Amino acid sequence: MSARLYHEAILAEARRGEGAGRLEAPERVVERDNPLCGDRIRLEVQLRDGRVVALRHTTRGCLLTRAAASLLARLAPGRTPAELAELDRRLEHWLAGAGEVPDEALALFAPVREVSSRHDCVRLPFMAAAALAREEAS
Amino acid sequence: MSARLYHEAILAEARRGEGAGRLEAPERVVERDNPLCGDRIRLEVQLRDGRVVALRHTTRGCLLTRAAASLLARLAPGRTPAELAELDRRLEHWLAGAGEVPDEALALFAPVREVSSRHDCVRLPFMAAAALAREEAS
Amino acid sequence: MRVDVAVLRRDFPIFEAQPAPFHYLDSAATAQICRPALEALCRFEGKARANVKRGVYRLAEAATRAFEEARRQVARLLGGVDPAEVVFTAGTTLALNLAAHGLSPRLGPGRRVLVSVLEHHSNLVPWQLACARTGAELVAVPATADGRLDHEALERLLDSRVAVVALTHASNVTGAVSDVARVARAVRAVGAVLVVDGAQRIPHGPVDVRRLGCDLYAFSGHKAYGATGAGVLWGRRELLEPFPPFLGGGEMITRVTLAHSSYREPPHRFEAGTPPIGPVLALGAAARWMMAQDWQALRAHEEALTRRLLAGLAAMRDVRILGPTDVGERIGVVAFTLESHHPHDICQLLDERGVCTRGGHHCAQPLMDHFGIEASVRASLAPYNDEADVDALLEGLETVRRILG
Amino acid sequence: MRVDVAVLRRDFPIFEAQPAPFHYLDSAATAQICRPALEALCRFEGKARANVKRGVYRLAEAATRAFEEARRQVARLLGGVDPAEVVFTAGTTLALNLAAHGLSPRLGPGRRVLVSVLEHHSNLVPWQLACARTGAELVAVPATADGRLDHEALERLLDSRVAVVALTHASNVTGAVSDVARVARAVRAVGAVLVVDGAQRIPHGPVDVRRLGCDLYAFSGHKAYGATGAGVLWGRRELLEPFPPFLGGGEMITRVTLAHSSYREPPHRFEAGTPPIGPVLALGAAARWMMAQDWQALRAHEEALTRRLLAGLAAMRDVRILGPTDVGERIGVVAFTLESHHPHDICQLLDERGVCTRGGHHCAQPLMDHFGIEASVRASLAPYNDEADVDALLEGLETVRRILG
Ligand SMILES: Cc1ncc(COP(=O)(O)O)c(C=O)c1O
Ligand SMILES: Cc1ncc(COP(=O)(O)O)c(C=O)c1O
Repeated sequence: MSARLYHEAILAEARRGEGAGRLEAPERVVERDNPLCGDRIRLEVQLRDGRVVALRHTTRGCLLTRAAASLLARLAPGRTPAELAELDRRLEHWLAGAGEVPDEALALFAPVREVSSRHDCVRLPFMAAAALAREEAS
Repeated sequence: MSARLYHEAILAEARRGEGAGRLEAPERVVERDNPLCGDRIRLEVQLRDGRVVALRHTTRGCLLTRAAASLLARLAPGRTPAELAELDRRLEHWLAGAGEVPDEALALFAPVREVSSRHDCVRLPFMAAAALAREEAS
Repeated sequence: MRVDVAVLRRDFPIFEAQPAPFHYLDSAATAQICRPALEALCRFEGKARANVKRGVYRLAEAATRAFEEARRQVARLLGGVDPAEVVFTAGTTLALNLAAHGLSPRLGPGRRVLVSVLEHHSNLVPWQLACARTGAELVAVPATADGRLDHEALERLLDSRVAVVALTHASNVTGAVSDVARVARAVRAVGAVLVVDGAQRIPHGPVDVRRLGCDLYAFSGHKAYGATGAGVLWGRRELLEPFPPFLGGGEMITRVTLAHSSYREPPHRFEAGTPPIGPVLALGAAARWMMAQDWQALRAHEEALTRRLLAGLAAMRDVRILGPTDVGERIGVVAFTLESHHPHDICQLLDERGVCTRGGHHCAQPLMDHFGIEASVRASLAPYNDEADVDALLEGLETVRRILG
Repeated sequence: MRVDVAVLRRDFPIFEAQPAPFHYLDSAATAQICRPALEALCRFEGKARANVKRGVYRLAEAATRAFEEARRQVARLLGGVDPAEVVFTAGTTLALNLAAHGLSPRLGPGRRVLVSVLEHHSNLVPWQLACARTGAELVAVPATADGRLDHEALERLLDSRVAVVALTHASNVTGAVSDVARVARAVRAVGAVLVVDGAQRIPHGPVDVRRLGCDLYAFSGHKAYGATGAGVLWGRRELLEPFPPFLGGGEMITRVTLAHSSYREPPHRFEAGTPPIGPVLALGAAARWMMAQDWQALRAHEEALTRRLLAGLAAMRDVRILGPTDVGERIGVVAFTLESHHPHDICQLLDERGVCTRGGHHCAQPLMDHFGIEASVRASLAPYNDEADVDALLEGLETVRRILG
């Protein structure tokens, strides 16, 4: 079951590490912990007209978190923080077994749906991105 | 088992209520609660040369407590507070199944030994008397 | 639908285990556990134990899932609230202490906490301690002569000084059920928080806490057909959110350094350390069992038994009943005194005939003071009781008189 | 005496229930329950339940007797202390919060609490909260590079400002066992109180707390072959006596009026409300089981397995072991990292082969900071483990490398 978790696409995505690193002068910074394991992500974001134009992340986490961070970096540009929050919400539901995959790029996480203890590993980067929207709202 | 508890001698002793009432000008007063049922005893005592010469009690309690209070009133005169504390200690042990009955007058409580939930009912008056010694010491 | 007690008792393993006669009339102290709760408990502890909330191996993941499923079952029992509003505790007592601690920032000199004289010590002492700590004033709401909450007096006491009102939903002595919805409206009008002790009410059927309009609701698993060791504090999310941490420890933090800790959101902030996992799973199973019952039928059954018990007692000379006589206003928790005999002596002799009742102050001394007594005998009913139980008690009281004179 | 693990496992029902392969190496999170504890729990909850401390009917009296017998068993496990010094709690976390609350009157500005960087959050956060409340200062005792308590540093920090020293007996990460007797002498010399978190040490054999010389000692039933939901705070009588009440509720009072309550003597003052009776009975039975074991043999068995595990890990490239390598200084709790792989990924793949380990910060973030890491993998041993368990872990790690590259 968990061997399937570590299929080639996930390993490759984690290794790719798209968007790893920092921005020169980030406009917005969010940090987020996974309280269960101490994993942490830091997002640095540049917005224009309310849309993400650049996103970098520093991620200390497991393969699932790193693959998810890499995918976030690919999915974020062009979206608003509110759209990213919606993406996280739909990701949560999909992992829990309800609804469609929120984006085809995330379909590689399908085997994680059966492993509830790891849902938060996948979600950590998206939860951090969702926090951008909450900060905006408040 | 418990029917044996309420044998004639206990009922008679409880009804007798030896020493019930108050002293004119008590030298020492102790109050003691049974925290489990709210029962309460108030002892009023007169001492001479360190020995009890008069003891009265106001007892709100079950038959066992009332019988015990009545017996205390009969046993206390002539004893020192320390001796009463020792009497309580030996009563506790005897009820718990160890040692001899501390005084023949208390033998009527023999059936209570098997009913651990009621030991404190019998002991309440004697614990109050033992408190006289503790107050003295402090 | 009539309740077939013989069938219902099959759900309660104790009735197979205890030799007859066994008339268990002490469910208000602890109810008997239902079979699904016992099975959940013993299965988890004996066959599938792992710690929750962090493990990734399948056994640990299954434990975590079961734990969160128990939270959902309790959320359903409380009217379908958000499971994240359900905090698991060690019991009602801990839940109410958590409530008093969490609400302490609202207390202080000039502020008042109202409690009624009907309260169990567990819904009184925590507020005394909180008031002593903060300088707030504890004010007593009186009871009526027949042991109900005096709603008018409560309403007269409500003003802007009142920060918290802490009330029992049903009294563990008089059985009186308070009109919480009415109280909640009045409490909300003055901007105070309403804490409800549901320990005695929940065993008599599901409660819709949102509909009631209270803010916090506490109860124990062991009185609601679950196991000893677990209970619940439900709280409105907006209210729980700013509660300061109560117990410190593992699982309730986001990050700890030696100098500083930051805390997780509810409910985890209030579930420090390893929770009572087995008892929580039992509570979840008990909540599910409760949701599967026909409470209209069970309620009618309980009312009929209560009526029979009250009538039997009323027919005896020198019996004093300590609660309302209208069964519509009460649960089947019936306390009484016999003028000439002490509750302990009565209970002891009732046990002789297999009748289990409780004698004492029932952890409600202010209510005993209200009635001018020290103690009483209490018989408390649950769905598994029947007419034979009630009759055994009534006949037992006649024997008590015969033996003790 | 060699330990026959196959025979010993018969005392642990989980090994019949779980399909092979089942290599349970997470006993530091929760140990498996021993059969007598499971039987005590299930028998009480299912066949003989009544509330304790007040009932006079036989079922209730038997429950009270069993409860107090459990207290005596725990008193024996702790070296034959006075049972009245044994306070039952919901677990180590609650016990340590009770300790921090009870000792708060000794804290204040200018006073210090020493804790080590080895502490589990449950022996750290309560002291942070107590210091924040009272104005005392929390001071960290460092650890050595190999994750032991730095005894010299501790002794240098001890002076008349120190009111409380709170230390773990054995680390839940590095397995290091501190020399509590040595610490106790130094702590006593400055008139401070020594609180010991025994959660990890007790499962490895009885502890004579009086001989150790500590003042308070806490542990959990579920880590010591009992059930979830119960734990213990032992305290010297003279120390517990003046502790203010912590949780308010039933059973801990002598008399309650609305204005005022007076409190019972220990241990009852600290056991508010219905205790976790079933879990306490399980704890008593587990303590009795422990007292019946040959701990010299079990200790030798554990040392042999620990040595095998440490040697196997040390032989691997890029493994970092987080504790002392001398098995005489540690229990069989072994945490480590693999340079190139994350603990969660490792644990997940180990589960594939039925190897249950834990990955994460183990509720010891300051210690993770000390090691400069976020998380680690932990394998923890109990008497029911054998060489096959250790080897499955070591082989599993090779597979992890193969799969994750
Ligand atoms: C050293 C140590 N202290 C305290 C605790 C907390 O114990 P519990 O979670 O049973 O309250 C643990 C267990 O996680 C521990 O390992
Ligand atoms: C009304 C009421 N509140 C609170 C409690 C305390 O519950 P527990 O002892 O389970 O904490 C009880 C039970 O004794 C009760 O009857």
